[in-house]
Amino acid sequence: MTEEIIIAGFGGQGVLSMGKIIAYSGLMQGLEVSWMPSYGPEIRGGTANVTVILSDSRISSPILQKFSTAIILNQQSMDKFEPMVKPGGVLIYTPSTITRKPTRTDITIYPIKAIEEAAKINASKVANMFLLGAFMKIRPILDVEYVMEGIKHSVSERNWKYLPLNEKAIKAGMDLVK
Amino acid sequence: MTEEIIIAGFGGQGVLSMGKIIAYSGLMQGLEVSWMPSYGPEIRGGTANVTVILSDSRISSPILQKFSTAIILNQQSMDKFEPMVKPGGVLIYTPSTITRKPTRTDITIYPIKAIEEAAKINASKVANMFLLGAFMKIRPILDVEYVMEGIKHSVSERNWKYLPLNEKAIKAGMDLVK
Amino acid sequence: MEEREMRLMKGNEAIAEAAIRAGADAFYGYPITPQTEVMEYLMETDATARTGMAVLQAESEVSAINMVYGGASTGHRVMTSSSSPGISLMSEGISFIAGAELPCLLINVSRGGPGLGTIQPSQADYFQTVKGGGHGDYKLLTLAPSSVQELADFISLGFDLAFKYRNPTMILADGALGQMMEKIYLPAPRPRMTEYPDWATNGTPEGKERRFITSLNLLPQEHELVNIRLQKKYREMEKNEVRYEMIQCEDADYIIVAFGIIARIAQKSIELARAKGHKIGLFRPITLYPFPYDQIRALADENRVKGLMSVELSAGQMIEDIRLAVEGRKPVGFFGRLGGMVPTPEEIENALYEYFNIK
Amino acid sequence: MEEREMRLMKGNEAIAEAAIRAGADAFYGYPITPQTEVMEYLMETDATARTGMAVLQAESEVSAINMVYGGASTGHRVMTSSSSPGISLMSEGISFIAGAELPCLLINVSRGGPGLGTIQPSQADYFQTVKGGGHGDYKLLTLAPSSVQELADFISLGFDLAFKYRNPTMILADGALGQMMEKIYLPAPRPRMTEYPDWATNGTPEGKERRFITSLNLLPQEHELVNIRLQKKYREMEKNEVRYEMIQCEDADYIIVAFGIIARIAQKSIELARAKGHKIGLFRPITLYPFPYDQIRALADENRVKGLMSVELSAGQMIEDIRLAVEGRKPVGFFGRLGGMVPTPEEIENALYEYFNIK
Amino acid sequence: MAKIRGAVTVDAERCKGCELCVFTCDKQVLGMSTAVNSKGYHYAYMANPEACIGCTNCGIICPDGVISVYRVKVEE
Amino acid sequence: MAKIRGAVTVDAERCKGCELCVFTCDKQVLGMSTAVNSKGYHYAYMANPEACIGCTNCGIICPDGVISVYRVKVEE
Amino acid sequence: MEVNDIIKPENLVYQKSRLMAEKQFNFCPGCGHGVVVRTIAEVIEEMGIEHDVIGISPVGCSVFLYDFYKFDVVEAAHGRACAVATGIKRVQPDKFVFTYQGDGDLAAIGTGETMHACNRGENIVIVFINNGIYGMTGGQMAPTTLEGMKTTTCPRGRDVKTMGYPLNITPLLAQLDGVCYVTRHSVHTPANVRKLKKALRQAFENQRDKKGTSIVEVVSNCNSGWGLSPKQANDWMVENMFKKYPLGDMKVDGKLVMDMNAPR
Amino acid sequence: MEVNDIIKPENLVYQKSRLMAEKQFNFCPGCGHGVVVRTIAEVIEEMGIEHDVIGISPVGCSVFLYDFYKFDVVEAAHGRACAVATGIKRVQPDKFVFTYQGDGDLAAIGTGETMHACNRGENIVIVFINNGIYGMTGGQMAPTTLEGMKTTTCPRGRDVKTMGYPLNITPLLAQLDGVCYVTRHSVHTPANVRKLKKALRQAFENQRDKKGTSIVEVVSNCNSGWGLSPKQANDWMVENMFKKYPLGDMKVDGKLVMDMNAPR
Ligand SMILES: Cc1ncc(C[n+]2csc(CCOP(=O)(O)OP(=O)(O)O)c2C)c(N)n1
Ligand SMILES: Cc1ncc(C[n+]2csc(CCOP(=O)(O)OP(=O)(O)O)c2C)c(N)n1
Ligand code: SF4
Ligand code: SF4
Ligand code: SF4
Ligand code: SF4
Repeated sequence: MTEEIIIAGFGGQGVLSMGKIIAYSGLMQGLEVSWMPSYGPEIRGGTANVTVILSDSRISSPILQKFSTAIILNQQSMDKFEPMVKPGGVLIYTPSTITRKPTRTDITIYPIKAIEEAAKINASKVANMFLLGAFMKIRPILDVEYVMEGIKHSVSERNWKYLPLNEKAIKAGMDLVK
Repeated sequence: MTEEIIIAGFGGQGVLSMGKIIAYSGLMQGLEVSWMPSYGPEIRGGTANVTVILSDSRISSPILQKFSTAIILNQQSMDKFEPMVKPGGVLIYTPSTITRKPTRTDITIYPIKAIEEAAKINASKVANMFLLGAFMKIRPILDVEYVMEGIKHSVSERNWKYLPLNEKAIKAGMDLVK
Repeated sequence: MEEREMRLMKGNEAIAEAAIRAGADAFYGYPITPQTEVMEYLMETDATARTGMAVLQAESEVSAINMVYGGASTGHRVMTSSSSPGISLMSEGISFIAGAELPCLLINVSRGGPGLGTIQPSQADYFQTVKGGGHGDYKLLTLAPSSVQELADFISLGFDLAFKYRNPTMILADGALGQMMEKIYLPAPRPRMTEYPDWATNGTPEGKERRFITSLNLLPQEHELVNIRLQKKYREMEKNEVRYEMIQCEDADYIIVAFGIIARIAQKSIELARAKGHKIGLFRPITLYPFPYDQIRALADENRVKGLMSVELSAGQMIEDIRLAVEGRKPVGFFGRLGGMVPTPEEIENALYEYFNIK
Repeated sequence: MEEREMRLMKGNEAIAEAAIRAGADAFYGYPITPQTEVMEYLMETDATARTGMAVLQAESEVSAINMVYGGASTGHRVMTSSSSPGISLMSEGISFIAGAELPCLLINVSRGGPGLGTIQPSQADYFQTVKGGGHGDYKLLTLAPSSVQELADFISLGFDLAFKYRNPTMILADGALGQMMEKIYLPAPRPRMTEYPDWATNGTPEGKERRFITSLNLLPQEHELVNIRLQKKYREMEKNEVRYEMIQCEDADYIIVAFGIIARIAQKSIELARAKGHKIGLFRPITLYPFPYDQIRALADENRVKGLMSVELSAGQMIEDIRLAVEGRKPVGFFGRLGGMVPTPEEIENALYEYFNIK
Repeated sequence: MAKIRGAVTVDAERCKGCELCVFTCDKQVLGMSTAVNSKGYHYAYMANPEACIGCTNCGIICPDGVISVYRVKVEE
Repeated sequence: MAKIRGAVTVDAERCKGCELCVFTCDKQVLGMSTAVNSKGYHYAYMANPEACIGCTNCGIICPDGVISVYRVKVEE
Repeated sequence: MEVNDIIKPENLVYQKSRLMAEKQFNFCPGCGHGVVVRTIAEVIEEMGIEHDVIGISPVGCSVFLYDFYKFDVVEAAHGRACAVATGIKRVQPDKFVFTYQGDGDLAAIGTGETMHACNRGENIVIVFINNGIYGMTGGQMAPTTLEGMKTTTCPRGRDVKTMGYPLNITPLLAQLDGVCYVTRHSVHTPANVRKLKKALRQAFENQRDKKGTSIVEVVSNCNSGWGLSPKQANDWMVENMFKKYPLGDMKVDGKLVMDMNAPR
Repeated sequence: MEVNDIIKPENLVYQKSRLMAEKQFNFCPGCGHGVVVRTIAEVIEEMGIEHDVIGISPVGCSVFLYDFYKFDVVEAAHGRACAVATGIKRVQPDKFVFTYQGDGDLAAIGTGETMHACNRGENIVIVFINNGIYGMTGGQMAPTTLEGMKTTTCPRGRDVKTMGYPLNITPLLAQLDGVCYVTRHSVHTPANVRKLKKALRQAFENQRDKKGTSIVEVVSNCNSGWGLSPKQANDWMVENMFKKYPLGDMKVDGKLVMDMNAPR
């Protein structure tokens, strides 16, 4: 099993940290993982993306041009990464921040209203956790218990008080997948 | 004809400038010349030496280990350069600054009392010109007229007033060679 | 019980954590992308409180390398890290450190040049690291990690080699290695030194002869002796310290030679090619100096091997060392991406097919 | 009538006088032995009064090279000179100049390294000049004079090549060339420029598009294009600018390869050897980059030639380029003196006999 | 009596939503949109256009230079 | 009455003949030799030894540290 | 009267300088850099010297200065803007040359270049953005970081005993003979921006009149690096930065006008 | 009483410090460097700290410092002595570390290193030899070269308009918070040497007491570079150098004691 994920959006949308949680969760679950960001633009306001690989064998290249799953949070990233999803792969996106819908027919596409749903429960900050939940449902690789461990490891201790909220968001995100 | 000269002594004894005059004189006379100092010790009080080559054909190496003529002004230089004179070559030295006389028998050795003679006529500063004169007598390559031209080129104009003194010293130096 | 602790870590963080655990005495550095997290991690985790290690942000790379020179002259384990332009600024200091035979650890998390260039990964500092850089005849023991784990492991190895030979060790990494996170097992911590080498200028104890550190020798005959001693040392390193990895070379018709992050990508290319029935192998130099000339020459001498290809994040630098090893025995191809671009496994695969006309 | 004036001049003075006559617009430098006389001569003879050329003593080599960067960005003929440690300090700036494609003239009157080393002549900065030095994939057009005359002649040539390719030219000399006096014919003076290239940031005239100079490209795909353009330019230089001299190679059984001052000494060795009936020739690379690979390979391909020997004032640097040219066709020997020592013609002669077992 | 009326335009696409113009306007003319531009920023707009006196303060303080200010004298 | 007498030694081989000690000595004790040492320098010596009071000034001012100073109290 | 009746070309009273290029700033929202960059353009436009200006961008958040202006700009290596300016000015003494530098650039890695260009009295304008932090690289300690202030390389606050003191460099530069004009400003209110503009004008006029080096310091925010909103950052700046770096003139027309005995 | 009766070990009242090595100085005859080098040794000997001292020689005429002392010495690259000292002191805070630097080394190429070591208050002693020239390389202009003074790179005298002004750096360094002690001396008379010795002692005691950076400047001669005899050089120095670089304390125990409004 090798899952090759790209997560892409604006800086500030929680793209890198979602990737980090997925990677940590994989680690907890005994998988090999790599997390490779589009790093330090030394400029502001650009897009951010991260490649996360989960595998049960040694990972060779951490840098990829084809992905099994894409999680897309803005239009620029949609334009760039839609073509890079492998045939048969998965594309998850937030429809409210996308103006041009994806058109590929050889992949499975999931619009997930993470942003709206998060806003509804007054938890816009964890919109990315809704997406994470959706991803977990669609690609059932990671167990919730390991993911909660993963979050614990990837946020500082003083933010552990938000763990229940995160869990709630993840579960809600799972429910968004029909 | 190729004349390979080493001139060596303390800094301040006029070693480099004597070399420069010889080189300039050669130039005036239409010869190929090179002048290669033991340069810029970035430390003080060491010895100074210069290799001057005069030739009627293109000069290959400006750096030599064997010389046809050595002009030696102190003991350290005597120790170093006496063995480097080619068999049949010439060694000129100032006896008053030498404690151990040269011993080679396969070369011609000329002790020249340039320092004392210069002091006598109150011209210690041009003791090196006495040596130059002696050299010109011993190795008749350079004509006095070209040498005077050479001096003119190698000192700044405001020192031209000393030209007659230099000429006198050179002639006196020639006379020191018996 | 911190031994062999498992972590998910950025390469830059792994450098810092491994340095603390390697018993480093000091880190002197200046911020530059993509390696700034090294110092940030040392500060954030309060390395000084943990081990007493000194961590100081210098006013420039020129200053940082000369602080390293100072710290190293006292026989302590000192280090710096920077990225390409910063390393260039250190050239004079590095030459001084090598000339004075001081052990220290230098890290270049390199980026695309020349000039300000990009902050993306590059291997175009290969020449600078193993040939030129500063002035004069000197060599840096150069380790090229290809994973975060190796990056961490090479810290104490780097220090140990440096002290073994009284020579600076350089770890040549790149922006991707510095920025990516991977699972690593952290090395067990070891204490800082309490005894310092005999040559160290750390104050002369009563009854001992005082020491001095210099790279100056105005008399060329003396300075030649120093250089001859250096060259002898380099021959020793060349004899003892060559490190490399061979992956599926035993039956390979073609060999890709690649180091660092790009070796990882090339490994994927090999998987792809082998899946198509092409027998490709990977030779990964781990030490760039000393370079595994003999091992590559031996491969080139095998009848089976039809050719080699250097794959680099540069316009072709390591290929010169490969060609010096191969000396015309077999064709040596090249594929490289420039200025911060990183090729995909497929690109490498195709370049290989094309160069050797494989169908 | 200053044309083709004959003079007895030190190499350093010849650099300065030739620079004035080449219409240089500025010299920015910092004192260092053995090249300090360059600036001293410019000041003493009042270059500024003669041609309006700016001469400025900078506070350091780092500053000097960045002044050169500034001056060069305006399309003027600017230059600096230094010696080994000073050149190391300039590495970052040189990489920036190459990356921004600015023409300028750099001179290294090199001395023995590494570190503070000695002030005596050395060629151990060969690698630094033609391979490494600063970070990133760049090349310096490198001229290696072997006489004071060439030193002088290469000044205007160096400027012209720099402007032709928008690339820095380096003259790699050494302490001996800088310090020795020889007869030279001074080049005829030419005026300073009055028109500047189109790309120059010297103020945008009305109606023209403004210009900018940078070596930065945060997007690696853009920076790769810049690098590809640079590489194309380097291929052009390699095609057009190779310069070398062959002395008595036509009938030679063995070829000495040597550049700079040491080629002069080797020439004497050849005279000595030929006097004994040994047919030795001398191949002298004049451009070190681009290196005369093809010409050396062609020599190695001749049946008559039994071997080559690199003679250098280093532990063996140019020999790698010779070996890259020869690629195992013929044995390539080496003889070098280190750390400021200069061999005699006899030493070279004997080294050759020994290596090739000539009796 | 002459009265000064002002108005501003905000280049919404280039506005970064820093709100400095909002805080700077003494007349409380400006507000932030609920919508976002294509960069994801809420942008400034004239929430209370009547109040604007065209003093240019918002234009001067806008780091990104996206505000232009217009002013007329109106006879009442 | 007690009188102070001094004397100095000059390491002639290491003296560089700068003459600073000569100018510094208020008692005009020191002079420069006509002979030179092996480096070619005229060296300082006690030209007027009676006058020395062992004040150490010459030793302190000598850049090369070649002067040692001795002092005794002599009862007259 | 409708808004649309007001928004007409003839009523335009303020817009960004026509010397600003189309490219959008890469600065964070609310960053003072933008205001300064624009204000410089206004001064150059008003003086009508855009055909004779060469700007020098540093390495720092303003590294892309060359993308923002419609006049010639040269990008310098980190810290070397003053050397680059010198190199340019010496061969083009009649052009207007200015550098634009952050505190890391001017007062850390570039200390030597800055001091000596000023000491030589290079006839240039130095615009110095003091935001107490390294912005571009993500918020490390700068020479000007205040005591106790937190950055990524002093996460528990600057400890002056081990990390050095906040370096108040302009009063030192003001004491160099080559320096003609030193003044300190800010851009957190329109009034301050107007003052800055006057100062910049003065600086460029000094250059025109060949009076030596003019230094215009701007105490600015780095809301990203400080971890504050733009408004909060400005407030924090007023409260904290201005104490250590008080606004005002330090040297005018070659004469020191600051209190030499004031604590710095 | 004969001279030989006086010259007895028991009557010895002055000789060079036993911490001086056998090697002879490479300084020119009459150069002030020698006096300063010897005086430092005396202070270290008297304080009994020679087992805990690490000296740093610069690149300049005093480059061979390591040959002259019988305690540990590290040779730094040109201008980097303060960085080297920092690197040493930070791993060996209980040792005594001092640099010895010329004006080119400290105030030209090393400006950044000097300023920032002082600003960090590195607990070291800086001995600064100001002879207004580059001695080692044969007499080029230094930052401290006086207006109109001739050197090989300003053969018609320093023209301050194009070459910069004489840089009086210690008063600037004195204003940095990390600096504890700044004082200026000379070695042209025994009385001045004695004062210098006291100052050096104070500086090393400051280091012992962890008070921060102490700077001891010595205005000295370079008779070779100035083209004068040693005696003439000292006279010229008194007449000319002391005007620009007056002797005395500038900062004592962290407090400025100089006239801040004096022209420099
Ligand atoms: C030689 C070198 N060292 C370090 C860097 C990395 N770097 C880029 S910008 C910068 C500092 C920026 O801070 P500042 O000058 O204060 O400007 P700001 O970004 O705050 O405007 C640094 C250290 C570099 N590019 N080059
Ligand atoms: C990087 C570098 N640049 C230049 C030099 C050449 N250099 C040696 S000493 C020196 C200046 C010496 O002057 P100063 O520091 O005033 O000391 P002094 O010799 O007068 O005592 C210079 C420029 C060098 N060795 N290294
Ligand atoms: S012009 Fe003045 S009143 Fe109108 S919106 Fe702007 S700041 Fe407010
Ligand atoms: S100041 Fe400018 S960028 Fe900021 S909110 Fe207002 S219009 Fe937008
Ligand atoms: S000790 Fe005093 S009196 Fe005696 S020679 Fe020296 S300076 Fe003169
Ligand atoms: S990082 Fe700071 S200085 Fe840089 S643009 Fe953002 S707010 Fe401005």
